[in-house]
Amino acid sequence: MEIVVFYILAAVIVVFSVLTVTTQRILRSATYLLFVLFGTAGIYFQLNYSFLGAVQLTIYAGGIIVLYVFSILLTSPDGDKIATKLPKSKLFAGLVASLAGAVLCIFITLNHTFPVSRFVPGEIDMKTIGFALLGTEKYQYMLPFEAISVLLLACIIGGIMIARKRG
Amino acid sequence: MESAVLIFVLPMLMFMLLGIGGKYMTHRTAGRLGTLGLTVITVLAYVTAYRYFGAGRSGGVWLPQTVFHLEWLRFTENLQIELGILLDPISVMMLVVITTVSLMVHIYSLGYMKGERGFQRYYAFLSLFTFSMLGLVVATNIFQMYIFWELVGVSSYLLIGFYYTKPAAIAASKKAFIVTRFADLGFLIGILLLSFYTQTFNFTELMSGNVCASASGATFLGGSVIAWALGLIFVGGAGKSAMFPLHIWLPDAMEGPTPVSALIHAATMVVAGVYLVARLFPLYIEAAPELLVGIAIVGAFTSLYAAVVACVQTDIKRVLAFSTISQIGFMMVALGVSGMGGHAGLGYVAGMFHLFTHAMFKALLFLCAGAIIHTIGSNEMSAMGGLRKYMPVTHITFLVACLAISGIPPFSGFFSKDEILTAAFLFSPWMGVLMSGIAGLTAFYMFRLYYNIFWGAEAKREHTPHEAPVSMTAPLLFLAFVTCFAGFIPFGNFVSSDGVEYTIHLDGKVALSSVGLACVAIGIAFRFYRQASVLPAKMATAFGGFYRAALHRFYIDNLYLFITKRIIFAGISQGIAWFDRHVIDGAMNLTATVTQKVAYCIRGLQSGQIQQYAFVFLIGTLLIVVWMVFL
Amino acid sequence: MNFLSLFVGIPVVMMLGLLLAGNLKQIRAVMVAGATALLALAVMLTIMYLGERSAGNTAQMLFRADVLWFAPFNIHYAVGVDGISVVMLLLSAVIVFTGTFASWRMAMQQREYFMWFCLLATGVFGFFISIDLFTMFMFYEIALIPMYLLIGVWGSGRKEYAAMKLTLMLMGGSAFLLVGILGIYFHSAPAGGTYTMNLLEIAQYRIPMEAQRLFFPLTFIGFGVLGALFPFHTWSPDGHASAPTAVSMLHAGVLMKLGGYGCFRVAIYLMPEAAKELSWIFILLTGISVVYGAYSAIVQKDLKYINAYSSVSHCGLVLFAILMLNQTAMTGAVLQMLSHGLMTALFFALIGMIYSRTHTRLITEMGGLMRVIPFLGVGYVIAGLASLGLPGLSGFVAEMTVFVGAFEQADTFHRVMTILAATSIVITAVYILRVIGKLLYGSVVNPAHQQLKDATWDERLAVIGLMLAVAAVGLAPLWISDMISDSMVTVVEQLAK
Amino acid sequence: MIHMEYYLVVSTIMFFAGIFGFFYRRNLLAILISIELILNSVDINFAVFNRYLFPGQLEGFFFTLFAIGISAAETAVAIAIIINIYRNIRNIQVSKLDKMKH
Repeated sequence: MEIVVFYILAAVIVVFSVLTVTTQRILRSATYLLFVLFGTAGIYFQLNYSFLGAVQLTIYAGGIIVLYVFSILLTSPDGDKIATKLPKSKLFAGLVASLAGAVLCIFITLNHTFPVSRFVPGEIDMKTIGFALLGTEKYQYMLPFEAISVLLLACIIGGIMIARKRG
Repeated sequence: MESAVLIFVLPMLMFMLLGIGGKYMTHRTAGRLGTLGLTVITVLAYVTAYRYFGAGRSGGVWLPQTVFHLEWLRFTENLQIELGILLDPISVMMLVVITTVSLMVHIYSLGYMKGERGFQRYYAFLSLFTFSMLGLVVATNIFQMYIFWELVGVSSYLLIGFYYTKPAAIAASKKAFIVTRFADLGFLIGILLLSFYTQTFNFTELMSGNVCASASGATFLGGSVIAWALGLIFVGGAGKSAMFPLHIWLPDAMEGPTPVSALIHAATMVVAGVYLVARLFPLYIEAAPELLVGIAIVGAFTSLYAAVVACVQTDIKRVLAFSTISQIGFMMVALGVSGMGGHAGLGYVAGMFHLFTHAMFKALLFLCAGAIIHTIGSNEMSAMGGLRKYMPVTHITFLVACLAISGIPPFSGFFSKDEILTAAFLFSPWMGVLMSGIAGLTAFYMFRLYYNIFWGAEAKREHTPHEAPVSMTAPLLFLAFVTCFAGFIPFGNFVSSDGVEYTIHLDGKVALSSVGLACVAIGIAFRFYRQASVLPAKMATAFGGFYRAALHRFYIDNLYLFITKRIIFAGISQGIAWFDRHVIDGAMNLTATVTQKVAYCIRGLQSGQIQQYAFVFLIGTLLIVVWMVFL
Repeated sequence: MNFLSLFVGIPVVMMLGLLLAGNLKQIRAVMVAGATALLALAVMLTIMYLGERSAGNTAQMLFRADVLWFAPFNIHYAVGVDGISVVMLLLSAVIVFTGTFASWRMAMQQREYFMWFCLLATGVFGFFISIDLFTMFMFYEIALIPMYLLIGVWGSGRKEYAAMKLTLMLMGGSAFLLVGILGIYFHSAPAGGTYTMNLLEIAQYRIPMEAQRLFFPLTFIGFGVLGALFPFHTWSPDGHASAPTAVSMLHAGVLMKLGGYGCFRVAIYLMPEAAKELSWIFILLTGISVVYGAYSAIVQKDLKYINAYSSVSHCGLVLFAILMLNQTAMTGAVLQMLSHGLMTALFFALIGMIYSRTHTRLITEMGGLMRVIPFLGVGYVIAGLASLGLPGLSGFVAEMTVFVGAFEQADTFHRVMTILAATSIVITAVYILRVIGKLLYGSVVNPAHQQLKDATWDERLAVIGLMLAVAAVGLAPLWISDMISDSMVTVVEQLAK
Repeated sequence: MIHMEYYLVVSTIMFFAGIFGFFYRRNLLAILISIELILNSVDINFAVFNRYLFPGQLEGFFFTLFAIGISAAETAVAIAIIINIYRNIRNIQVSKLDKMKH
């Protein structure tokens, strides 16, 4: 069962990833990205990281994609259509480089002997997550948490500053 | 004797006063102040002369006295420039000459320059000149002489260019300065050489006799270094004294106000070269007697050349200018043919004597010319003629000066010129004959001038000429008086090559022949120019090419123009400037351009396209990975 | 802190003052106060220096102070002066003072202009008081950088090009220099002690000959670029032509002297053996400089170009004299630096003033100015006469000392080069008189020039100040020449080792 | 039993799809989308490694969590910039963005 689910997820992710970057229309691209993100969320659920999956769904699928769609609609209804076409050579070079990279990476991954790996199921409960997030000891993440909150704040302000209309 | 310091300092103060304060003075005040100052200086000079010669000889000779000295600049332990006052017979004589002529010019200028723009400036420059010239003659050392040598050069420059809106005056002043400056380069190098081998600048030490011994070993191209140095120093003197071929500036210098020509370019500054040779005379005799022969030859040639050219010029000031060159040539010959002491030293005495008398009668001639130009308003002979009726005083004084320069007794020129001729005959009969001939030419061109101005046909004039005001005629009369009687001064008593008294004897044969020659020359001039006559024109056509060449001063000026304009300016300077802009600077710019070009070429790598960077990054990473994993 | 540091301190304080100044009036007040203070300080230093010397203090450098500021490389803020630096400081102070007045009517951004000006002054003064190689180099750089902005922003004509060219060439020079200085530093303790940057300490040791052979040319060229050494002089005509008046003054008057002073203080003093061995190359180059600059100046049409080439010629003479390696010639070199500094500053000041009236610097477009602006005309004539070496003005003293010194080298090569260099005095006369004749004499060429106004009070102040300095050096040179000459003894001893 | 490598292969493909997009696309938003892909694939790797290799610990988990947060922030700012650019030059093709170069 799990295997089947995994293959489905994997197929979704791979197909839509490729489609995301190859489609000519930017809106479709965003939509395919959404599917990839859903697939990723699915993988998190499969790994028993339900919280992570939920976050993935809400923030990515819910927040970021909406942001994309809006900005796409705001900026260029025509999307990529009027985009200058790349010379064939560059396209080819990019393709070859990426494929070579992928092949190399996969090759290494498959050939590498990892330490004993086994799937240990079990959810992490919210309490653990909460404590880890707001604790200050070893393996607890108060400081990054705060740093990220500051970063977010800065981004909010920065985003407003940059995007607002100048009088 | 300490009053001599004042002679030195007062003109400087006058210069400062008139130069800075002149703007706030009226013409009258400035002129009178200047003249008054110079009167005081003249009196002081006379007093100094009286006291110096009044003190008598010691040990049979006039001892040089250094009455004042001040260390001005120290180069090394031995070589230092001092500013000082050295009194000896020739410097005292020069003091008298300079102050006298300068005073006459100051007075004369009150009338001549009246109403001119820049009157105060004129007097300031005159003071500067007087200061420099006095400083030059009383110099205790050769470097002081050089300093004041340069200063007289610059005051001459300023005075020639006094009418600074007149292009000819600007060009003339520039020419005068640059030509003499070129000669001064020789002077400077000569000084440097001399001082390097003798380790002294001081005249007294230079004359002391052990100098040549100390430098006898050093030779250069076959001549001793001292001889070379003295030769170079003579180049400086030749430049200032307008010896051929450095004479070209003097005729042009006549663009300055006429009193200036009288003071600087006839009486005082131009004889500085003669004075320089006289000052170093013992050294010349001792170290390079063969050089003196050279000086004599240069002097004789210059004298001949200038006399010939003077015969055909039509601008009266130019005639006088060439006459000056010719007369200075006489003085150089006199020094060149002279030996040391006794009768052999006659040339020295004669040269100095001629310097003295020439200063007086040539200044007189120029001042007369000034009076004439003042009333006629032109320098050309053709605008004159028949002036004797209108300008009696000028006429008489001019005649006196003409007789003097022609060597007619009893005027002063006769005595001095006669001695020069005697000395020349003593040296070599050829030289004597040549110089006598030139003396005859002198008489001819002077009387040509005289008859053309005061006799001959009257030119058409808009208003009748009139006699000059008293301020101008008084100096004329005074100088004429001196010219009449200066010949009777027992000159050898005061100035002689070794300081021992020398009594001048007239050599009957020489005197007779020279006077005869002069009379003949005057006669020819009388026949040619007394009345309008076709003879001069006939002569001119008869001599054809020679006449034209003489009229154009034998094309020496053109040659110089060619060398400076075509070769130095257009060739060398333009060439170097072009080279600098295009080759040197071009090389620098080329470096910059190449850098820029290379930058443009490799700029493609820094396209600013993040995707390109990422691509390169990926390739790089892959390569590294491949290398690490597989190799 | 000893009082020499005031030379660096006062300009810094001036910069602060300028920052606080509210309007043009206050800016001027700050500048005048500061410049006067500097001048007074320089005069006071001179008097104190002479006092110390006559009191029998024979130390090589007086008023020393030493603070370690960068231990890893043993870099000290070490200051001290001898007669040569005193003369240079005096020169700089006079020029900063007069330069302030010459830029009195600067049209725009006065505050920034004067701030850069002060920074430049800081560098210059710092350079002359330093006796630590690195500190010296640092001040040298401080003096160079403001040049770029001063020319690039406040200049005229092809100012960007000129500023860039000047800065790049001088920076190129400093690159050589830095290598040279580091080279000296790493050979400053042959016996294996601690390395030092202190000039006096380095002079105690003998830098190995191989190192000298390598680093002497580097250092000499490095400083020589600033001293307009042929063929690295081409920044000078363009730079001067584009720079604003006071900057030209300061640049030609003081900055170019940094080159000569550096050549002398670092290259010759620290590496005497190589100097003796290699001097002929540079004598050849400087000899060319002297004559070449003069000939180039003859045919130029732009007043500033004429002066720039004249500077090439005169500064060439400075380096030439230094390379003669004897006391008299080197004294002459310092005198020539002083003299050239003063008279060229006077020249540039006058050219600036004339330019601000006629709006042209081409002599073909001007003429007869003497009648219209007599004060500036007379000033120009005096500057010209000083430049062609008229006795009684500074140029003569310097040139004569140089030539007498150069004649002490009795071999044919030196003789020939000296005579060649001496011919420049004739050529100088040619171009100076040509300019005077065309520019000032004659009748007024451009009718619009009839209405020109003569100098204003601030301009008069600047011009008279410089004229007095030129005349003072020219009339009473003995004390100044003695002061230099005395300090030269140590160098001569170093050379004799 | 699903092997860890399976996940890794999937994420690798996703990663290189992202990279390819990054090279290939000329639209700023598309490039941003490609970056999201890359980030996602890395997130997966973190989670997978955490789960399979270090089950007792939470580093990978939290890293993923923070990465999601930061990518959200980054996207927000980037989109703000893109919109601003669009406002100024009416285009968001990278080839047109060369104003600052000159």
